[in-house]
Amino acid sequence: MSTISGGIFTSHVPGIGNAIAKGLQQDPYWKPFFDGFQPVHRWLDRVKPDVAVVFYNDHGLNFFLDAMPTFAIGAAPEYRHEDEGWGIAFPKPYPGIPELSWQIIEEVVESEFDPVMCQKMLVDHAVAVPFELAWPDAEAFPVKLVPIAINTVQHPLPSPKRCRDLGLAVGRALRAWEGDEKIVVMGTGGLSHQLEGKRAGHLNVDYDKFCMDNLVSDPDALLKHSTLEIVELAGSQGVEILNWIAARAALGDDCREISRNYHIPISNTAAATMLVETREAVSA
Amino acid sequence: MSTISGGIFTSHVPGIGNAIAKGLQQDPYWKPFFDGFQPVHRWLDRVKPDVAVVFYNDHGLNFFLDAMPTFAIGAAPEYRHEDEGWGIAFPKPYPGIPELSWQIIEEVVESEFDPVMCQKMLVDHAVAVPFELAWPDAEAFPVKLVPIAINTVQHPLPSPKRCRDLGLAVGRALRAWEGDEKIVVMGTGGLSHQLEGKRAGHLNVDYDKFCMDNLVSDPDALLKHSTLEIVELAGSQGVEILNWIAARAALGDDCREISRNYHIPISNTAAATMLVETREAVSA
Amino acid sequence: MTVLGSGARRRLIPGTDPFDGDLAMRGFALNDMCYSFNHAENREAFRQDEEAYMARYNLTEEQKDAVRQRDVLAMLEAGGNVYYLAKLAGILGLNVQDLGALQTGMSVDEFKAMLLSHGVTIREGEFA
Amino acid sequence: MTVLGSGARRRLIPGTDPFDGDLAMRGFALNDMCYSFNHAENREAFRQDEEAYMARYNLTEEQKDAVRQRDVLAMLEAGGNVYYLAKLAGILGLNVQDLGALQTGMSVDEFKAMLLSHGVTIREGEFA
Ligand SMILES: [Fe+3]
Ligand SMILES: [Fe+3]
Repeated sequence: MSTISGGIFTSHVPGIGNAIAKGLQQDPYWKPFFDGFQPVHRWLDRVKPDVAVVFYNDHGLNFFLDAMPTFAIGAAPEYRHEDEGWGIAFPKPYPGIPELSWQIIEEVVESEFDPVMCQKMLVDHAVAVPFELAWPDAEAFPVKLVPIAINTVQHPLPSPKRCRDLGLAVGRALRAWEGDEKIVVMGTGGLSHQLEGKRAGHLNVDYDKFCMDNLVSDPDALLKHSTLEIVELAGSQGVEILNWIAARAALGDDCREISRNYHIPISNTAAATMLVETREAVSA
Repeated sequence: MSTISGGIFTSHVPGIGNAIAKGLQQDPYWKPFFDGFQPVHRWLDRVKPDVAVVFYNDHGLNFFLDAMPTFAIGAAPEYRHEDEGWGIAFPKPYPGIPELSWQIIEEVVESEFDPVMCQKMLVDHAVAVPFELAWPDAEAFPVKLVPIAINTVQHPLPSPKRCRDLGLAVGRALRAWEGDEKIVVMGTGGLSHQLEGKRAGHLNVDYDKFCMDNLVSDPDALLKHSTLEIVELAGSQGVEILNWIAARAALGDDCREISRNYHIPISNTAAATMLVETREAVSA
Repeated sequence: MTVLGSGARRRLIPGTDPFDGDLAMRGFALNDMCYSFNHAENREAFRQDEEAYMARYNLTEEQKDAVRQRDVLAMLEAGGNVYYLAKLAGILGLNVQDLGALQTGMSVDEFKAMLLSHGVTIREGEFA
Repeated sequence: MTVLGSGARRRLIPGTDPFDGDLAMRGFALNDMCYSFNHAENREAFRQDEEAYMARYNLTEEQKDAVRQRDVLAMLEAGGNVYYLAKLAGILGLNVQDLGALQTGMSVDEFKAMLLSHGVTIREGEFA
């Protein structure tokens, strides 16, 4: 029987990847963010998950506007990061677990979702940066990846409820999985930030606190705003909270917050990292 | 106010395209199929629709298994057919109507569908052959196209109910469209056929009759079989009836059958063409 | 006969293997090669040197053998999807009746006769 | 301010134009060009001859002018999507603070100070 052990929620902005590439983790500007991963590192050392199911958004590495998916699920034997335009390509491959990917695809289609099924797929900084943050010293990543991309690029985006429901369906598939893997779910992106337009630099500490305060105890509170209301509150990239909403739903009801780190400014972003553990993990 | 004038349902197998390319329409083998379009030609001459919304399946021209959509909606200013491996490329372009495509996309996402949005897209024989059949003598096609591709290539396929519901949502979008276009809906593919495996050549006249007899008067009867039951009944390509189910739902309740043509064998296929008119069209 | 998907979703269909995740995983290289045949220059390159072309797409030995033998059932067994294999069939000069005969063990004439045995024409409605 | 979608879905958000179908239609060529910058050799080709590269991707005159002027707001107005424009910004040597300053009319130092004005660190739970 598989176990969903917990969830890691974290910002993923390219600036963090740049800081990693340059080794700036101890730099006073970056340290307050990187230090947020100390509890994550201890938890991963203790739990040693085998699989990471990652809800993220592609920013224009694997998908373009010729064919922009609402939801895309990777089912490849291996994934790679590549140069996204600023010359950084993280070299370590991300091993896949296509059998589990297909189980997820079967479950979500059965549940009336319409995913794109991807047997070959590049993953961008929204997967690569969280992996570098979570396993900074790994020779090779110790988890197998199921990447699940949510459209946050081109409106109409899926609603928060739709993302929650996708997460619930993925959670059902994970619980039905007959392997004995320990699974960590990740939701990447956010929190409030906006890169473009006259409101560039928009941040919203109150909304971010609202999200962090409710994520574990009352995640449906995050559904009370529509996608466009979230754009207004959190900024046009802050809408990446959709990835957090989906990941949180996959975790199931019974979990507790282990740690929270929130720091402004990191790049133009309110950067946050949260670690959540399920009761399953504790009793396993 | 736009009008949904009617629906054209037709087989689309490449063999028909080959017969068109070779000018075999009057050949005794092909004539019984091509003659089925006489009522369609008269109806198109009379109604002169401005837009064709086409539910079809891509057979490996625009989409591959690296990223196989469940539902994909074209939103391009123009579409093209290209060589699919047997050297035939129909030259006339298919003009798009991206504003209507986006209206459809907005409506279906609002209705909890998860389409792929395609601003650049090739359409394969499943659009090209029906267009050649419907407008054989046109210098340029007189309708603007919204192509909607349904996955019939890689299981899990969407359920018949899901395809029906997609068609209903598309129908809502068409009725809400503020332009004064007359719209024809097309569903292509089928009827029973199977190209591969030990059961290659499978045909099922009884199931095809069941579909044709219920398509107009009781389309929900077609939902009583699951997708895999349809594969068993109609063959692994006969499952293209999913395109007919979606197209029929977009038409709305109030319509009548104008003509029906069914002929075996055309290639390995039970070939069928049906023309359906809405009451809207009659009163318009 | 086939087993589709997992658990409650398994369903047996005589003589039919729905192309699902299991087959998709097995067949990716073969299907990837066949998808390339949309382009005439790739079809020509395959014709010039089948072995080199198959190697370029990393076909498995099972897949290569199936192609070498023109064994359509073996291509399917190796994960080939009929929509992509159809592009290869064109290169090999096989039409859908030839394919049907090859897969069912009939002669082409027998296969055509089998199709004709269902022969029927139904015409209803507003014909001139 | 923006009007998103049609009918009941319209919503105004100050200083923010959600990238929707209207903008996507307008901006395709510009975004297509920027997407190509994932590849270093394309970035180099753009650097060598911006005009030729923009012509190759059929940019509109409005889009070309916005690029020539390094006018980010005009690129957005011409349908540019920030995720693709970010790849162009890299070539132009602009980081996200530079971009923020350009778009808001602040100096870079003012923009950074604005970010810092929200400065806060919250840390809860199992830290050592
Ligand atoms: Fe992001
Ligand atoms: Fe077909």
